[in-house]
Amino acid sequence: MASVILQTRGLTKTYAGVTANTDVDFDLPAGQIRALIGPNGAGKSTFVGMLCGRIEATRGTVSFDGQDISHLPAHRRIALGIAYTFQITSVFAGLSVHENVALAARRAGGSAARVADVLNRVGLADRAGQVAGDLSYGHQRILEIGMGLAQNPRLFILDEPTQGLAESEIADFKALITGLKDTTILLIEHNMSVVMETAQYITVLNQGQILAEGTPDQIRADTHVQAAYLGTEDA
Amino acid sequence: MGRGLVLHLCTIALLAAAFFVLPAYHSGNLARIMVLAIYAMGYNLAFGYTGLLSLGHALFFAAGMYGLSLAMTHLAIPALPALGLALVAAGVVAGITGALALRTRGVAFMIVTLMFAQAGYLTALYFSEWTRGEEGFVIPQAMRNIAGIDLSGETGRYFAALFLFAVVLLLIGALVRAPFGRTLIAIRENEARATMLGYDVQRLKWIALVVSGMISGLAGAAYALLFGYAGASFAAVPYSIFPLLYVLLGGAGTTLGPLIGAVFMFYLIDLSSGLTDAYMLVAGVVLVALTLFLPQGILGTLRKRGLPWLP
Amino acid sequence: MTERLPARGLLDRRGALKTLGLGAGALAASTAMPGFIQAQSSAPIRIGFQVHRTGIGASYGRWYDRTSQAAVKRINDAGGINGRMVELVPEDDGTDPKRGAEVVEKFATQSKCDVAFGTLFSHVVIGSAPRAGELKLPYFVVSEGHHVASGMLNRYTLQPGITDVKSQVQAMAPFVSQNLGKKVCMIFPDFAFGHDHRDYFSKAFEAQGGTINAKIAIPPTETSFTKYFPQIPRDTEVIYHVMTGPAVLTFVKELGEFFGPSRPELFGFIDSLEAVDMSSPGLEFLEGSYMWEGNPRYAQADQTEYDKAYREAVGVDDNGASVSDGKDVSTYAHMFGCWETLNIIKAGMEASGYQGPDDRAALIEAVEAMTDMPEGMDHPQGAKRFNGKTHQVFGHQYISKVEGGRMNRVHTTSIEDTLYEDEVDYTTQSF
Amino acid sequence: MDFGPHLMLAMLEGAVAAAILALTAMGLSVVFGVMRVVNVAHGEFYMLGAVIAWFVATTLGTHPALGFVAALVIAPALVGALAAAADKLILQRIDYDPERTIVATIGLLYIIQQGTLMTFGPDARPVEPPFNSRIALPWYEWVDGKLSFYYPWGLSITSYKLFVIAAAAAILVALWLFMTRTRAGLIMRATQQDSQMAQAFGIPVSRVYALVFGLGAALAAMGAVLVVPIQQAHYLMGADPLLLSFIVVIIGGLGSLPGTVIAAILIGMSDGVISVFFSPTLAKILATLAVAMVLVFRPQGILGKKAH
Repeated sequence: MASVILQTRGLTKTYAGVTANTDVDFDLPAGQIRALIGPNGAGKSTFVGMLCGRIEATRGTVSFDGQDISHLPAHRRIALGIAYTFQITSVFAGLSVHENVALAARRAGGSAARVADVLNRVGLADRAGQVAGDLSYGHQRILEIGMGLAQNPRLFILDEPTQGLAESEIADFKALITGLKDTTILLIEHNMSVVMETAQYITVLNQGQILAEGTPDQIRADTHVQAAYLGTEDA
Repeated sequence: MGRGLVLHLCTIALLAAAFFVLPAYHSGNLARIMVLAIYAMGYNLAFGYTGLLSLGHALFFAAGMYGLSLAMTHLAIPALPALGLALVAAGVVAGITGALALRTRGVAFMIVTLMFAQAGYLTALYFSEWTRGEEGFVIPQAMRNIAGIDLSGETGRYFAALFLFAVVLLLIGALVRAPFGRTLIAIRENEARATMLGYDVQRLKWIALVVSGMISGLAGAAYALLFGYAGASFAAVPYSIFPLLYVLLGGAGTTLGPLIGAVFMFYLIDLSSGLTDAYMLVAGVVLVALTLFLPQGILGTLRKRGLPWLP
Repeated sequence: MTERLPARGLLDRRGALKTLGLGAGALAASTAMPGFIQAQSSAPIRIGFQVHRTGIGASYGRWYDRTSQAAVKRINDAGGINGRMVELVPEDDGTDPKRGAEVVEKFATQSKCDVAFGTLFSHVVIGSAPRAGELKLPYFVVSEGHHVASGMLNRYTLQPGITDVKSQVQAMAPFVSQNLGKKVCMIFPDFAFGHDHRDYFSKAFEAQGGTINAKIAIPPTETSFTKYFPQIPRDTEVIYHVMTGPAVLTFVKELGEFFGPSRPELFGFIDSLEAVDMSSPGLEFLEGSYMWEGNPRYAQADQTEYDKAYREAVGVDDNGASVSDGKDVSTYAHMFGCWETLNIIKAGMEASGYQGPDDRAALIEAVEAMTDMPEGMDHPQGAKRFNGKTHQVFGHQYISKVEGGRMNRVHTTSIEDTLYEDEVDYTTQSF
Repeated sequence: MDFGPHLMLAMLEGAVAAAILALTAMGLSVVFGVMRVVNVAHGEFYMLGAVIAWFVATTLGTHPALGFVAALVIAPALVGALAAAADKLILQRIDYDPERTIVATIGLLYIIQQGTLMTFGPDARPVEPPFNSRIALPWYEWVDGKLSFYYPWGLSITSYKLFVIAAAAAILVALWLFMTRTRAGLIMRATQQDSQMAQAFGIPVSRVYALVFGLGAALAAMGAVLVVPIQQAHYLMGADPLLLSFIVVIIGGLGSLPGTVIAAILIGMSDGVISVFFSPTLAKILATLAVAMVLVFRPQGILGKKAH
């Protein structure tokens, strides 16, 4: 197995006495497509929030590529090669599609060519001049994924990227994700078909703790997971 | 050369020509308006481009005004180095208050900036031994010249104001087209997203505020230098509201909006003061009407309706 | 002397207008003034009147306006100046120094006034004076600030109608020390105006052998005062107060409530209570206290015929209120300055044979040459002595005692009491 | 004056200031709590309350007590109605966008202030208190090991000032009962919790907002009616209460009603007490900076809970 790009030890978050994550030990090998699943309120978003620095951990460590990044602010972590898409679409609504992608690419040292390339790959090249806020919801989600790609990240964290996408767009998304060669992907996802078809490995969170980890087949077969999650979810 | 730059150069040329064309009264007004527009351009960088709604920019204006005038009258420092001191003073004040105020956001930011400015105003009153407080003081006419140009004469004053205005306009024009400016706009549009693209939003906002404060301070210093007076009334609350008014009227986040807003507001008050005692009533009505009917301001609306290239 | 201010620029611009013929012509045409350089002998003399219509000085502004209108009417009824009618061109300065300077520019270049005049608040005067000097527009102020005589301003700014605060304050010291007490506690607003009182009075009072036992500075934004009064030392014989602004009634009322039945002597400046009815609730506490008055608000038993006629002309009754509304109290202690200043402008213009803006320097020289001004219809407040070098006038000051809700004059200072050493000689400055 | 009586006097004065401030700041806090908007014109509603009180008292011209009681009813009602109208005509149309609301209320500030100047004039005008007698207060000292009382020079308060404290407390209790015990109050609080949910449950949110905005202004006006017999009605009197109310609302935790009361007492009292120890203008500068620092380092207020 390849080297571990992301590692957490004892990662815990408590909100005013309520625990969202408890002592999460998590390892993500480089190059893997990992899905993070779990029922609503399992602490998935909090967990990735702590990974990329949007949420301050109560305790525990996060390491990226062997470096302890627990105390780095979000922008420094991003600069190390992490990209993140929000659960609720978050683009620069008043700026053009092209400007959105360019802003993402520029910080990562990307060129104009990269911007054009990304726009082509996500199929937004013909809308490059449009104001992002005028795009349909699906296109905005795709734009956000495109911004992540433009950052050329080593670790790409996507928080429910297919929410609100049409079937055809979901298919495109799957192809896009599986086609990324050098990028490690951490995917929070509710859509089980996306999870099962893209993820090489799955981590199940329940009540803020890791309930199970394994390949899609292993997870499918896991009775704890079925009891805690799959049974109650009509994925 | 981009259309934006051409527009800016034309504006500057037009203003230069205006001196020879307009009657003395209006060219005198225009000199003052250009100084106010510099102030509003500084404010616009923070508010219009970076989304920082400050209610305390009078602090920076006054820092520049006092930086220059105290140095000139009490230390007998000539105008040009005093101008440099004014920029430093405004930059330092903006740097310190900005570092603190930027820990807050939204409403809290407005109120923190307001309170810093209030503290600054009281400080100017308190040290009346040097500032003569609310009464203010005159900068000796003999000292008001740079490189032999008499800044108290109509021509010298006008072109000095125009020169500073042009420098700031071209600077801002370049700034907002540069990656730095584009990023500021991104922060205004969506701060969380900008952070998650790896931008050090706090630092960028701080830099924007310092530059904004220095430009505002330049305007304050220019007022003192060109019009010969410094006083605490320029540090009071209304002078924090004025640039907001100019910028909103002209169009927040447009390079020429501050000038348009300042011209419009100046003549609105000048003309309405002939009609009614309560000309600030007019300012109030304009503010309300703007928020209701023209939230983007004059140039902002033009940009939306057919001139998308407006800088 | 030969340099006529707007002329050169105007010619430039006119030439440019012809040759360039740019689009701004419409604006230019609407405001270009015909016949400015060649003064027309029949045209009225225009006096730009900078007035506090809005802002903190608005109470004063209203009465400065009424007094000035009355003075101009009297001048015109008597045939005007040099055979020409006088026209006041009022413009609101918002009690703001920036607007004040703009207004002065407007007088000089837009409304083509011969001279500018008016205004009380020092910051407006100081903010406007540099522009008046640069535009070479004679600027007659009625501000009582020491800024003119201190040398801060310029040759074009004069204060010939009202005594300045330095004189007022130092002239009070002998009376206070001889009649009220030797230990004075001063209460003043904590900004330049209050600091002037603090510095000038304590110096003059100590020269009289008295002591200032406490100096209580009140912050400018304060609205309640009781909490400061405990700082008044027990052995205080006289309280000297100069609070200004709308909170002054509160100040007096709370001072009364603080002391209750037994209080030290009180000496105050009427500045605080200008335009305020002495029968306002709370002011009963001032009964028996002493006030500086620039001009006695209540008609005195020995009222001069001049004061009587002046009151009638302005429309002020014997209680210092408007004849049409007894509750509308005047700023009687200051506004005479407008009346007298306009008369000095008239005298100066007549002495210099003023014809038009070309004669502005001559007008100033004529005023600078003035010295003693006798009491009379032109100077109903009393005789005055003008110092041409410092551009400042010196006159009698009055001290009144509050008795039965009105103020009765108990002391008149001599002009000598108000004099101090020259701090500037404006006549050495070129025009 | 000795230190003890001096402090006592400063605290009494502070209590009066705190009482008025609590009412005025409560108005701002209610509006912020329910509607989440910052009303910069709040100080002008206060000023209008004072001006209307003067107008009512002089128009009636009868016994001061009657005029005062009438003012206490009429001024808040008129000011509240005006504010509700402003909400309908302006704020609702801009959808309470936070920044535009600030700008619009700055505009409103100038309109009200200048409108008052044009009608009421520039003079400060007093209103006679319904009753006002000086009450000298005793202080103690140890004489030969025994406690004895005496009346120090200057240590006093007036009956009207005591009444102001009591009246403000009574109004605040009434407000609390209104907010917790009446249907209208319940609706307001429901709207505060979640306006969309409230809308879904058939609560006419826009009317609630107009009501709340009116209520906030009326509270300021009530504070002003109570204060005019101590201070005077003047068209520029709104600036100071606005700034102080802001400070109180911030320190109390934006929108927290109990926090607002506690902060008003804290600020009102400390304003009095600080003046005992420091040069007053310097004290004002330091106090202003201190409040700014509170906001910088504890944006949730001293009493507010730390957000997530």
